[in-house]
Amino acid sequence: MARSSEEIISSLDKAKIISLLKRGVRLDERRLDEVRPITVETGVVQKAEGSALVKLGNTISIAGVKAEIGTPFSDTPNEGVLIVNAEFLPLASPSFEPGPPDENAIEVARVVDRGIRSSRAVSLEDLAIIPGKKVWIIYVDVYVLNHDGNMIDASSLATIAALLDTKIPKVKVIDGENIEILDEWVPLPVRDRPVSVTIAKINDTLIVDPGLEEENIMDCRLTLTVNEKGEICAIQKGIGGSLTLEEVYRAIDLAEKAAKKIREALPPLPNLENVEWVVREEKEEKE
Amino acid sequence: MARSSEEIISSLDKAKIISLLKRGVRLDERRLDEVRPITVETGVVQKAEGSALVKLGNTISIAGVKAEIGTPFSDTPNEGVLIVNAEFLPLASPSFEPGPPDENAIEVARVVDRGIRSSRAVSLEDLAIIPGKKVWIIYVDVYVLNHDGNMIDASSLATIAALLDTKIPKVKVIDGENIEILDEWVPLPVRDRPVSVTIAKINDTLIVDPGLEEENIMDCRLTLTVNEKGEICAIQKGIGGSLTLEEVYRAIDLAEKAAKKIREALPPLPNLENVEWVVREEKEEKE
Amino acid sequence: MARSSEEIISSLDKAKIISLLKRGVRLDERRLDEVRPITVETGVVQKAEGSALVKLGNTISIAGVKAEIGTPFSDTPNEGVLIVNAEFLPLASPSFEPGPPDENAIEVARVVDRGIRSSRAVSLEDLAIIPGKKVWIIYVDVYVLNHDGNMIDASSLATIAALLDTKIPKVKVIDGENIEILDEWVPLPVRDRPVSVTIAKINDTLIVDPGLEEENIMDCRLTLTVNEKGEICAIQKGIGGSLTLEEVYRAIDLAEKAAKKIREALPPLPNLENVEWVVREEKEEKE
Amino acid sequence: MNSSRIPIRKEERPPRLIDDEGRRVDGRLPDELRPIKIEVGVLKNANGSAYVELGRNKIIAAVYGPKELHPKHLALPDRAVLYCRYHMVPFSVMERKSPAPSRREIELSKVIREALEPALFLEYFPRTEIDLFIEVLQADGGTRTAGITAASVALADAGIPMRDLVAAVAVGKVEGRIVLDLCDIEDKYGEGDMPVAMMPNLGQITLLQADGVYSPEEIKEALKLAMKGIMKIYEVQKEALKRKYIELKREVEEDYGKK
Amino acid sequence: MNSSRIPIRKEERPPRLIDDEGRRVDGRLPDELRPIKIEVGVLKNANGSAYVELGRNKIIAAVYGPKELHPKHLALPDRAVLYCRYHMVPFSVMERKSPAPSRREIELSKVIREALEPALFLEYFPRTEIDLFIEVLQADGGTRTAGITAASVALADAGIPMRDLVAAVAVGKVEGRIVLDLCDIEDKYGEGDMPVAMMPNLGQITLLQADGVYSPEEIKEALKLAMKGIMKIYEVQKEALKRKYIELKREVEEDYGKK
Amino acid sequence: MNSSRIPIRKEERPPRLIDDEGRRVDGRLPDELRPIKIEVGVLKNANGSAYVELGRNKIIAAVYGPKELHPKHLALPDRAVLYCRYHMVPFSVMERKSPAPSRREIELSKVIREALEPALFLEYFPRTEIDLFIEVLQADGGTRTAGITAASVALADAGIPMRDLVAAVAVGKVEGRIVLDLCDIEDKYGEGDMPVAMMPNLGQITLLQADGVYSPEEIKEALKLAMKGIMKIYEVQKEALKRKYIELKREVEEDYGKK
Repeated sequence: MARSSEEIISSLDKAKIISLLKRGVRLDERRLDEVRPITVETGVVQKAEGSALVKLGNTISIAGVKAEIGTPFSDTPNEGVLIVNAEFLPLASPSFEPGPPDENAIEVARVVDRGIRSSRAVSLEDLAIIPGKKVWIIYVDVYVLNHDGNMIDASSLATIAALLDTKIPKVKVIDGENIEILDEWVPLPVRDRPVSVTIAKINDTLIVDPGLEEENIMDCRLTLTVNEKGEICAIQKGIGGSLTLEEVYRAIDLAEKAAKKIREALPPLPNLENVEWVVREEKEEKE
Repeated sequence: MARSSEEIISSLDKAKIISLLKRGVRLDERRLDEVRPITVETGVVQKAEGSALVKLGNTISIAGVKAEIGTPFSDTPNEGVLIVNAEFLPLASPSFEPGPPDENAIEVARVVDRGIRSSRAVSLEDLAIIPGKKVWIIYVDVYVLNHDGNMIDASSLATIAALLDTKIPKVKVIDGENIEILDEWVPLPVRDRPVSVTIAKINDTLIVDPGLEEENIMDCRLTLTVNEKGEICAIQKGIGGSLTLEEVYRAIDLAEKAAKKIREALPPLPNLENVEWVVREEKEEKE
Repeated sequence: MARSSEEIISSLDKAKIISLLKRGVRLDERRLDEVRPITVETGVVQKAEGSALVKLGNTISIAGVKAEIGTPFSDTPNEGVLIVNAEFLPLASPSFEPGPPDENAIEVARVVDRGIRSSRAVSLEDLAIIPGKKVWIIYVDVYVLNHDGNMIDASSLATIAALLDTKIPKVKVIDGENIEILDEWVPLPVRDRPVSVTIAKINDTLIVDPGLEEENIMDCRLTLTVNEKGEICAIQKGIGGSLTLEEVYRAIDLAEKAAKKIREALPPLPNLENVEWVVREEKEEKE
Repeated sequence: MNSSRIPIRKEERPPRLIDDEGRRVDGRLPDELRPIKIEVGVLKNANGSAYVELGRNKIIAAVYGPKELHPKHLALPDRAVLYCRYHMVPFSVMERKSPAPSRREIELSKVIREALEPALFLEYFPRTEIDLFIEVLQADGGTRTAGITAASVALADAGIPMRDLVAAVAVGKVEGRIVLDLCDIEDKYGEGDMPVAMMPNLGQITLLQADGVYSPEEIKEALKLAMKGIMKIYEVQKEALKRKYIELKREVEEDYGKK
Repeated sequence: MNSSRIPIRKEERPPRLIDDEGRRVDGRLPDELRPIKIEVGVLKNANGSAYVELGRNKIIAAVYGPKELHPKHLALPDRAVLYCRYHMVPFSVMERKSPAPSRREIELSKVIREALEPALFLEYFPRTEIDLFIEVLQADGGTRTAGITAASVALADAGIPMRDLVAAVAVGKVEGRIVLDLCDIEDKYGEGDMPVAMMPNLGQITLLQADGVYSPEEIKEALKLAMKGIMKIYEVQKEALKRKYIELKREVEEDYGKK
Repeated sequence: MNSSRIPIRKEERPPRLIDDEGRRVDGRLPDELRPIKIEVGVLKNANGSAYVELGRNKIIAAVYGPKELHPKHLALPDRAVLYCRYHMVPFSVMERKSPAPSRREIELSKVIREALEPALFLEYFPRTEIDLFIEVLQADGGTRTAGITAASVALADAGIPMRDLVAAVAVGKVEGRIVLDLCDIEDKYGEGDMPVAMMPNLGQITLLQADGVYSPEEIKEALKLAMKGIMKIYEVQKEALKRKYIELKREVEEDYGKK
């Protein structure tokens, strides 16, 4: 609720950033619409079903995917379950405390989740094993390891990269009742790569991918998640502060362009042709 | 544990209330045995199975009933389950904090629950569906919206009113195993309307239905719950302070009279003649 | 994390204890390798399946065993489950606070558990009822009632004594599926009596079974759990501070000797010859 | 995550969410708001309060403060801290909700706070706290926006100085069409939900979220429709505050009259 | 709420709870207390402590304080704060209890505190805290009242100035009769339980609760029976304290003797 | 405690854990360490950090401080408080671990803190706090000792004055033999695990734990083997710190060169 110590920035710094922005320049010499350098490394944790380490400038996120077989939600009996959990590790910033996720970490998890869900990036209906009874439960845990601004985009990118890296075993269902886990691993049904782009508003200037010093003085931020077709599949305004309609439209333009660029850092979509996640077998009738 | 700020009342106010009471008068001009005006509005939340909004003077409680089908307690396999939960919302008083129920809210819930349970107001044996396996679970959640004293009686009244308002669907059990929820809604088996009456002792004077200023200076309180027959079905002394035997007897008299009055504000008992909660059907034997 | 108030001891006391130790003498006149007087009383709580009250000088621990039938862990489907929980009750010391177990209580529970598990004191494979489905769950709860130093050894002793005191009902499994609890009570399969011995290091002197004043100034402690054969079956170094290899070897010697002495206070191992925990019965085939 | 639960109330998807004449499940046109009612000052203890009914939504908001903030090291030297809790009572929804705050409620508490902050002169009250509590008594789609609408009126009722009221409404996408003020069936079975809050007089958006898939053009259409709805709600907010003021005035006059 | 649990100890309802001769399940007459034993000063670290056995109840109480209260803003300027925690160990009952405090334990901690407060001169120790911990090692019906009996002795042992001891017992209704000091079978299968605590010398009731159904006359009968039991318990409490005092005196004299 | 869970990755016990030639499951000899890699200064925000790979273990440690301690009454007048949190991310193990700290993680946080404290001059920084965070990104047996190895380097990287580095390794018993540096299969199916930490230069043991059954002689053998492994790890630690120092020097020189 209260701004953390790190966020209390001297008015000098603030003035400096704003005066640079007026000249179209940023503290780290980026253009206003320029995203920091991105690296995406997948397969970093072999015990996970999928994983990815993402660096967005000096902001580092790691995401890991674990899969289990469990019970579906009662209102979606024919779909697998996807659960996104985000935590800000205390080693990532002097302002993070150990403890369960606070409102900021929960917001990140829910915004990341929303982008994946709205774009139907993971086709959950492929993950039903015995409809109404047994489905795949896919957990994505995203951890921020170093916080240098824009954790939403770094976490979103790590999440989709880890999902793209994920393999789960094929499952055999015998007589519609018994499950056997096969030793054949297939990619998770990932069918879109939504990319979130966060735009900060500082003193009437819109900038893409704010760094930590920029975040500390921004008036508000707007995160737009963009799917492969260039459609918007999630929006989240954050931080007190406000936007005009025109600013929202400009932010959409900025996000569309940046998303294309960012998506290049991601692995390609898996080839899902002829992939089966569940095979069904009927044993001979008992007489 | 510590008295909240609101309870630190100037000794002037205390002296004033006591001197008034000596003359048989109360701050709000009520008689010593007079209950504040009561309104009971049922059916206020249509998504609940039953609900009621109660005003006792300026104290406001809302209760809602939700019903589910679940597993019985292992020591009462042939009975439905009734769970009463009370919370003091922070919007009800400057002295309430957000968070899980504290000892005061828990006490209210347990006293309300005790009155209903002792009087067998809800006949739980009617709520067994498949004995030992499936029974109705009835949740009553009582929320105090504005606290102006005597939350026990307001919450107790809201609870019994919400139960009287409750309808649940009739259930069909096929072959003793399978459950089908029918579209015929029947009243909850409510067979008594216990009413709790709280008596405060202030400086040797007993008063009925204490208001907030009275509660803040009372030496102790005694809550007596009275059933339709005029029997006592729950007692709770609260707050440090003590009572003589004679004071207890006088409190019983006061409660008996007040309960009759208060009960008039409640809806009547439902007509349960010929009401069935569960119908059982045997399918033809498989050959 | 911070040392509690009680542990802040005047440098005077510390100097006194150290100067005594240099002369081979302890505050309470014990020898360096001498354990305080021990009493073990079993069967103190009749509603528990087993119980024991242990006094180690003025340190008092009580342990109680409750048994239930439940589901095994997925990685040990053919074994019963043993769960050790330790709590430091606030009545035991002015420095204990009410609340869930802190790191110190958790350490005690885990060290006690480790000694029992490593020595296979309880043969968990005897406690499987229907392999993979139903097994005995044995809960041991250890409570420290008065803390005068060395809670690990007192709690460890109370735990093994309570397990030795434990009787559970024999279980009949019919057709490999249905469970019937018989009225014949049999001893828990306890096959070893591991004894933990804590050695404190104060200013280069090793002492056995530190009292509270000694604990408050010790540099570190080493707990060695010794089984019936004189083998070491658990080790735990605790408290900042360090030990040389030679000090570890001397501590092992001290522990071996003390363990033999302490074990005398325990009840004997139960006679498990011809004891069956589960009887299996096949009903006649249905035709 | 337990499908063994047997739901006792079924909310089945209607065959059509918009009929051939463009009517929605509750008979509304795409740009039509549900009936709305706002009452001011409904709780005696709070410094400000408001009750909003929008369709079947029943929401109550209360404000306490500005008041001293405990513990003191959380206080800010240059402005008040706004604390906000959005909460649904367990019986406000079809399936009983646990009374403990869910992750959803924690996120919504944050975005609601951030939607209201821009309207408040928090700098007038350094070192203090303003508490805002929103209770959803019955939920029917659009609770966060109706909650903001209620909260903003409660803040005004508490006398907290504001740049403008904040009015809010959700728009969304239902069977391919952009519609105003989704009810819960549209929220559940439609293709997208976009809650929007604004300071209507200043033309500033203070809350914007969305799920669902939209082309940039659809977002523009949706925002324009949202603005239209917000303007109507703004009028109802001002009406309600005016009514309270008039009542207060009458009461004061009557009091004087008595004397 | 899980009937799949198989109870390993059965406590079946006896066919009769009171026989034709008026004897109860454990052979007592309706107005008869169970055997009671009180020991004082059983824990070295506590400022005061007591152990009570009443039937199969085994309860220990300890008092720490008066002592400084943290955090300080909870301290009261005019009196000590009494903190009370009533707790059952997991193995004190037939079916293992979770060690975390249940709602029942939270309520009982409150009513026990309120039953003892009237006896204490808390105003002698402003800004301090007195901590009272009650642990039920074995429960056999009437633990809250036996806990109060123990706590009151522990408070006296700690030297906290008191107006009177507080003694407590439960009465109840079993097969239509009012009986004294219910054991757990009577508590479970009887018709009602009424815990009562008093300052016996002052004739003041400090705890009164009830479940079950009673006519006003039955309540009067029950309270009179409770008073009778309380007077007996009061004697045992005073005996125990006297014994401790005598022992202490002897120890002190022996110490002097040594010198 | 739910056997209905179907494990999707099986780690079956190999028929032999040590073959006839004394080779272990991963081909190592009994006294052979797994490949180890240490990187220093991997996180920008922390005052010190280190990343360790030991076999498939991947562990990161970060240090913040010395810094002011809140709340202040927890500060110590004569030294810094060392806070330590050891934590495994949910996907670091075969079966997803809950992100909340387990009892195991709480114990390990304590023993790791106590293994590092003897090496630190905490008395140089009275009234402050040093925070140490260890995250296990992938676990492969011996995470607590690898965590200590990483933490000690991170503390040095943060410039905290130390008596000596702390290096750590687990030894254990596998098919009756004492072996160095257990991998997770040996940890799971072997007969015992004995984690050891030392200040190698001072010959002081700062962590010692064990499960499994050992004769006194076996313990001596195990400790000697542990020392051998620790000495090797110590060299890698020093190498890593030197490398960081050289890099830093080069960077500084380049910076000067620029000017």
